[in-house]
Amino acid sequence: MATTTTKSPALLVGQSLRRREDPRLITGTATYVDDVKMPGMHHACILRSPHAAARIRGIRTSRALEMPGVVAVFTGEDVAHLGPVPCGAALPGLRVPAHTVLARDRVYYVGHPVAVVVATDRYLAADALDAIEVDWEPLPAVADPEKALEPGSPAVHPEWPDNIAFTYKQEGGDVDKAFAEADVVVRQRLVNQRLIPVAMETRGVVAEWKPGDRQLTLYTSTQIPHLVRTLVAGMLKMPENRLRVVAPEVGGGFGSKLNVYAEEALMAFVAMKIGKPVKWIESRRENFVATIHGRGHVDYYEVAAKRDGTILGIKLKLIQDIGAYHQLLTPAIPTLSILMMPGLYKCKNVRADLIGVFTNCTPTDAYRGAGRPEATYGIERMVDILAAELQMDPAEIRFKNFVGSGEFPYQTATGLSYDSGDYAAPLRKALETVSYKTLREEQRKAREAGRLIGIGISTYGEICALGPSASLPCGGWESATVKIEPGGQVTVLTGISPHGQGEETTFAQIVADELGVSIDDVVVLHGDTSLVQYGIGTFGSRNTAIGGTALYFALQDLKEKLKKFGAMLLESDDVVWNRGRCVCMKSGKEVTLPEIAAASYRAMKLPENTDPGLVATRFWEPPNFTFPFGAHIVVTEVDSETGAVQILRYVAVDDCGKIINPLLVRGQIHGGVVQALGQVFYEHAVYDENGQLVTGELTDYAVPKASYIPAIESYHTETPSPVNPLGVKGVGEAGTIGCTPAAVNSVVDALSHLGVRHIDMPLTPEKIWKVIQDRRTA
Amino acid sequence: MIPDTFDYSAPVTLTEAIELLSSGAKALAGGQSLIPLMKLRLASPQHLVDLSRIPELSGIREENGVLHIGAMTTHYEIESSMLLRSACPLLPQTAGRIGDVQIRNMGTIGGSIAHADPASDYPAALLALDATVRIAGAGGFRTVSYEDLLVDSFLVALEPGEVIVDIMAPVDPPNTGTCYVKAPQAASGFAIVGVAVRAVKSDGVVSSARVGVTGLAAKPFRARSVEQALGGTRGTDADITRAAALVGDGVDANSDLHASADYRKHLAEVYLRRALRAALI
Amino acid sequence: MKKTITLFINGQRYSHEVEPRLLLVHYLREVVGLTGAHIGCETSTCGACTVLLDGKAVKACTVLAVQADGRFVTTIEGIAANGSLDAVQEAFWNEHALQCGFCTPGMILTAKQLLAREPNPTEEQIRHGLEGNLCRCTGYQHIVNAVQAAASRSGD
Amino acid sequence: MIIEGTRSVALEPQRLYTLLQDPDTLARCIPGCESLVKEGDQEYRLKMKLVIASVNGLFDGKVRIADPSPHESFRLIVEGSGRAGFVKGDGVIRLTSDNGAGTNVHYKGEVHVGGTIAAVGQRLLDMTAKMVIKRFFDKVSEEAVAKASGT
Repeated sequence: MATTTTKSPALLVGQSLRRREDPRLITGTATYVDDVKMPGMHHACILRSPHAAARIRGIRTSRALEMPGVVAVFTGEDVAHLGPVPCGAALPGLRVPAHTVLARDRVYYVGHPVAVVVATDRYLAADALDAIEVDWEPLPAVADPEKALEPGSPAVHPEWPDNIAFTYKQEGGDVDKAFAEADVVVRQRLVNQRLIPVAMETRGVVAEWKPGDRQLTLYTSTQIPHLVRTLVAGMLKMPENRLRVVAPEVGGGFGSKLNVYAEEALMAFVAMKIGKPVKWIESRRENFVATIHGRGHVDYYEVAAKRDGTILGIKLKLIQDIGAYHQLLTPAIPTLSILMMPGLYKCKNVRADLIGVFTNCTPTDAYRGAGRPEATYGIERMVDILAAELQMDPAEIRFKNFVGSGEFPYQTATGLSYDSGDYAAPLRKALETVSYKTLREEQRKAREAGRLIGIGISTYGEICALGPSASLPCGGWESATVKIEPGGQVTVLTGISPHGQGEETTFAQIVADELGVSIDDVVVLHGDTSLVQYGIGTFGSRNTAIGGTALYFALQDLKEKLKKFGAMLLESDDVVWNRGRCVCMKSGKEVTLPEIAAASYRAMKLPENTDPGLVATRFWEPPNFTFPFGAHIVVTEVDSETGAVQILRYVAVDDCGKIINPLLVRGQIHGGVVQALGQVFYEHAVYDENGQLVTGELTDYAVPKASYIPAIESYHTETPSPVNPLGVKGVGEAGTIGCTPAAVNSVVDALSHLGVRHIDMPLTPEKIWKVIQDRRTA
Repeated sequence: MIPDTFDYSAPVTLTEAIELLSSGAKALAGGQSLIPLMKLRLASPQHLVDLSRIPELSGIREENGVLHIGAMTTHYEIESSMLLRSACPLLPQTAGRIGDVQIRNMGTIGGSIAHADPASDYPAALLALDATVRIAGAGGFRTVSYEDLLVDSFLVALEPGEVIVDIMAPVDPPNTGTCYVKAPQAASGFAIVGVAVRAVKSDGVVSSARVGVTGLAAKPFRARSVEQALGGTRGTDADITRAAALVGDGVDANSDLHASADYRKHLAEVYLRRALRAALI
Repeated sequence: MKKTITLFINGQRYSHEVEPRLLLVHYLREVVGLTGAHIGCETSTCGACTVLLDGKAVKACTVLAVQADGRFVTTIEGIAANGSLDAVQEAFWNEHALQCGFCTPGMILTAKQLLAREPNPTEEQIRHGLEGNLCRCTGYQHIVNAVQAAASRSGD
Repeated sequence: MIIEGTRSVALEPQRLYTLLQDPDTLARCIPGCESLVKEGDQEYRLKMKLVIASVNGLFDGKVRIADPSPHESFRLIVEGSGRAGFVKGDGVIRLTSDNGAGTNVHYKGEVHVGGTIAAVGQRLLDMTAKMVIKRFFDKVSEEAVAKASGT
């Protein structure tokens, strides 16, 4: 549906352009928060609780204050007037604990901030941290969400002894009837373990207060500068236009920087208090406990089906580990899982019971995919378990249950309207790519020879382009301003806040095509609230589908205005816009965009009812989510002696709608898949029974290294979305969503002849070895 | 993450270094274990003596069939040494499995030995090679077998003021097969278990076999029962399987977050089989 | 107790009085003003701080500035000669081997050393050679492609 | 973390029991013990310096002996904290005669660790605990031998 006025081969949309962001990044000249330096800048270090639960009987700061270079130490009492760390999500009956910026009389998780030291130098601040004396009274803690629900378990928040943060139910169709009529019901407990996002850049904040202007500037490593501005201004009880938030270069987020953190308000407070700029850079150890974690689900699934494989109903009891507090979107994340319960299948009868549970752990929140990988993992594991029960081929059972390509828009049992799709197409392509039939034959032969080869399939759908405003507590629209400068160059101000996704390139591709300007004449700016009109930010694969669409409409507005000026200059009513020039259809005369731009700013003459200048701003509200989909196939071999898994082949076929830049889309898929392989094989935030995070550094928490993973083969089908004129759907989370069930299905498939039906992630060699041992002795 | 303050000296002679170390200073070799500990403030030495500028602690040479490896020789220098690759390939193979390339560029064999991490890689190889270690102190030099140097996890028989000068290993005789294999912990790369084998065959019979095991127990050890079981056999697959099964006997295996004691013992057996096959068959 | 050190960084001589505990990465970033080496962990795991010390890739967060006294340091800022990018930089750009860019300077320097030691590496050699550098964005695939591309380019 | 094991000590249960209740002996046997000062009935303040590799941990804590069942068993509760983190151990020590002149000492307890050592030292905890216990009993054995030969 994308409308362009020419079919010139020089169109950039669809081309694999290398990124325009890269020159500063590959030369080490980009500015991340820790690269911000200001005259008189001080450094802050934060004292954090080593206990998961404890009363603070007293804090002595006097020794720290006497240390060289130390200018201040602040504790909970000093910041008691600041508003709480916000929870943006609302659910009926939601219990929201008071989440103060610094702990006051009690701490609730390891890493809970207790005091802040400010010194002239970061080494001196670190020294002084050791000199703060806290009189702790350790209390019993609970780290496991299922244990937290048991009667008599320690109460995370004494006011709610049952540890229940909220309950939520959703039902569609007639589930009881579906189960009553079923030939077969399969049940399985599935765990989506707690993960640590590990953006390579930890968080950091630089705060600068200019008392003369009553103006505060926060440089913070965030995905959502405008929302940080609104919410931190609220915490500080400060007018929003006195606060400027800048997201400089951001070194990865994956949802962990889609948040408002205590330290952002805390550094603002410190800067105003000491009258000097202050910098806080999170250490990796802090990052492991003080930045949100992801996942943390325990799911109890039941799937009812007919003997022919038709899925009739799905029941889910979902236990979400909340951690000690709600962060910005914590309670909303598992509700996304519920929305996605039926996956790509036509099942109209679903019931979900969700319990959010407080634990003495770091809060969970959005992490790459945010609720959707968990849901896909659930349905895609269950479909495989069902197929095994019915002795059906896992591909066949999927084909049987897919929503048909003629059924769109498709209303799901959870109230969604799937926009467009051909769900069988990527699966067919993936099966062809791996030569599925031959591969099954090879698997059979290998098995006879004693080798354990597995073939795992997942077909996923996802909810992207978050989202219509009704679905998000912060609003779900996006904004763009396009300015054609007097010289004809184009400046774009986008409300999204990309940090690696590449919109400085893809948006420039769209601009170049729409306006017919050289891409070198386009500059895309973002991430500074004093420069850019309000925007929502970057998450939920929304940049191009929503931010790009806002840009697209702003460009249409400008094209209209360009035509008006063109008509005036050509003295004709019959003009068209043709890639960079306005052409008179009668005379064939034309004026170029720079000529029009000059005329519009000079404004000697103006078209009727037209203002000078060429600036357009659009705030675009999407009518629906987009629903990308795809199929991943993973071939693995399990070493029967050690339990180690080798991935022999990884094939991903993803449909993210129209593709603006194939090179960047592939990059997103690769990154997403490998992040998910981390969950499948390596990553697990392990707490001991006292709430100590025992995988507290990168030496114990393994993220994938280059040598751990194979090459990813990435292919696409392209089904445009009718939701936006660009036809794009989003690709940021696809890899993460499609991968986990495919990989686990593959390993389980390798062991299926031993009677193995399920193994929880992470699939460590020891776990697999034990399963094999148990099966062989059974 | 910032270390506590300390004094720093970088002597250029061994005598000077020994003098400083005798007065309670801590030796700094490549720093790849020590500096992270200092940054976490788990270690706070008051005085560091950087050994990197003492010429006689570096370099690899052969003398009368014995290889001498200076204590400050880096893992990379060992990994890439043409001399070692031909005369004692087990050492380059082992060095190449340590950490990552940056760590191998800085880390040194002497530092690694003195740190005595029970999951480090060298111990397995040095035990299999029957290596000896020359140590300098205020009273002069002494030489001990590597096995005797190892006291316990993170503990070696070095007195204050003593410095490891070099490590000595014999040149492989003809018909020697060696192999080091390990199961690395995915996050840190340390050995969950690591097994090194050095076996010599004459006339088709295993005349000597030495097996070093790291990561499995609190102290790396020689698997003598395995060695005995192999000696005199023809080193067939059956011989190997029988011998390797003995590796965990009587061993109080480590157990941690990353591997249980049972799994470690099992892995040691599997990896030992693989190492023996590579060395013997 | 401060020490005077002299380093040759990207071909220029620098001399400063520093505390022995000052880490090389902080010296480069905060004293010299070269912020291309990043700090991603404190356990010598992630490699974001990789620089070349006497031509060898090291993690500048696990080296004291005093240890580098008298030595040659190359940082990411120093590898583009006369305004033209180094072959590895160029390949990273062409192959989309970076997203957020935080690990990139360290990754490029490690890749440079890898190619210096092995001009025609296999994919496996590249993946093993980059074990000391974590990237959370790219899934490494495009990084591997970039190193291969740089290898074939310099082999021309 | 569960710590369990058995050691044999060459001293009969009655005398070993008395030895293990003696603060001076304990001060000599606890690895790195710098001071052990009586603070109450069966309760002592402990300062110890634990040196493992380059790690140099100073701990300040309490030792309490509870549920004494003379010559047979007692419960030992140890709590300590320092810059490296904190440790809490609670275990029962049982003495049984080996039917000769010696004793089989069986110990079983739980150790909880927090702070930096819990976050970054997981792979070392088990072996460190074993090492501390081993060193303790090695010293106890030495004391026992001295006691046995001294009479």
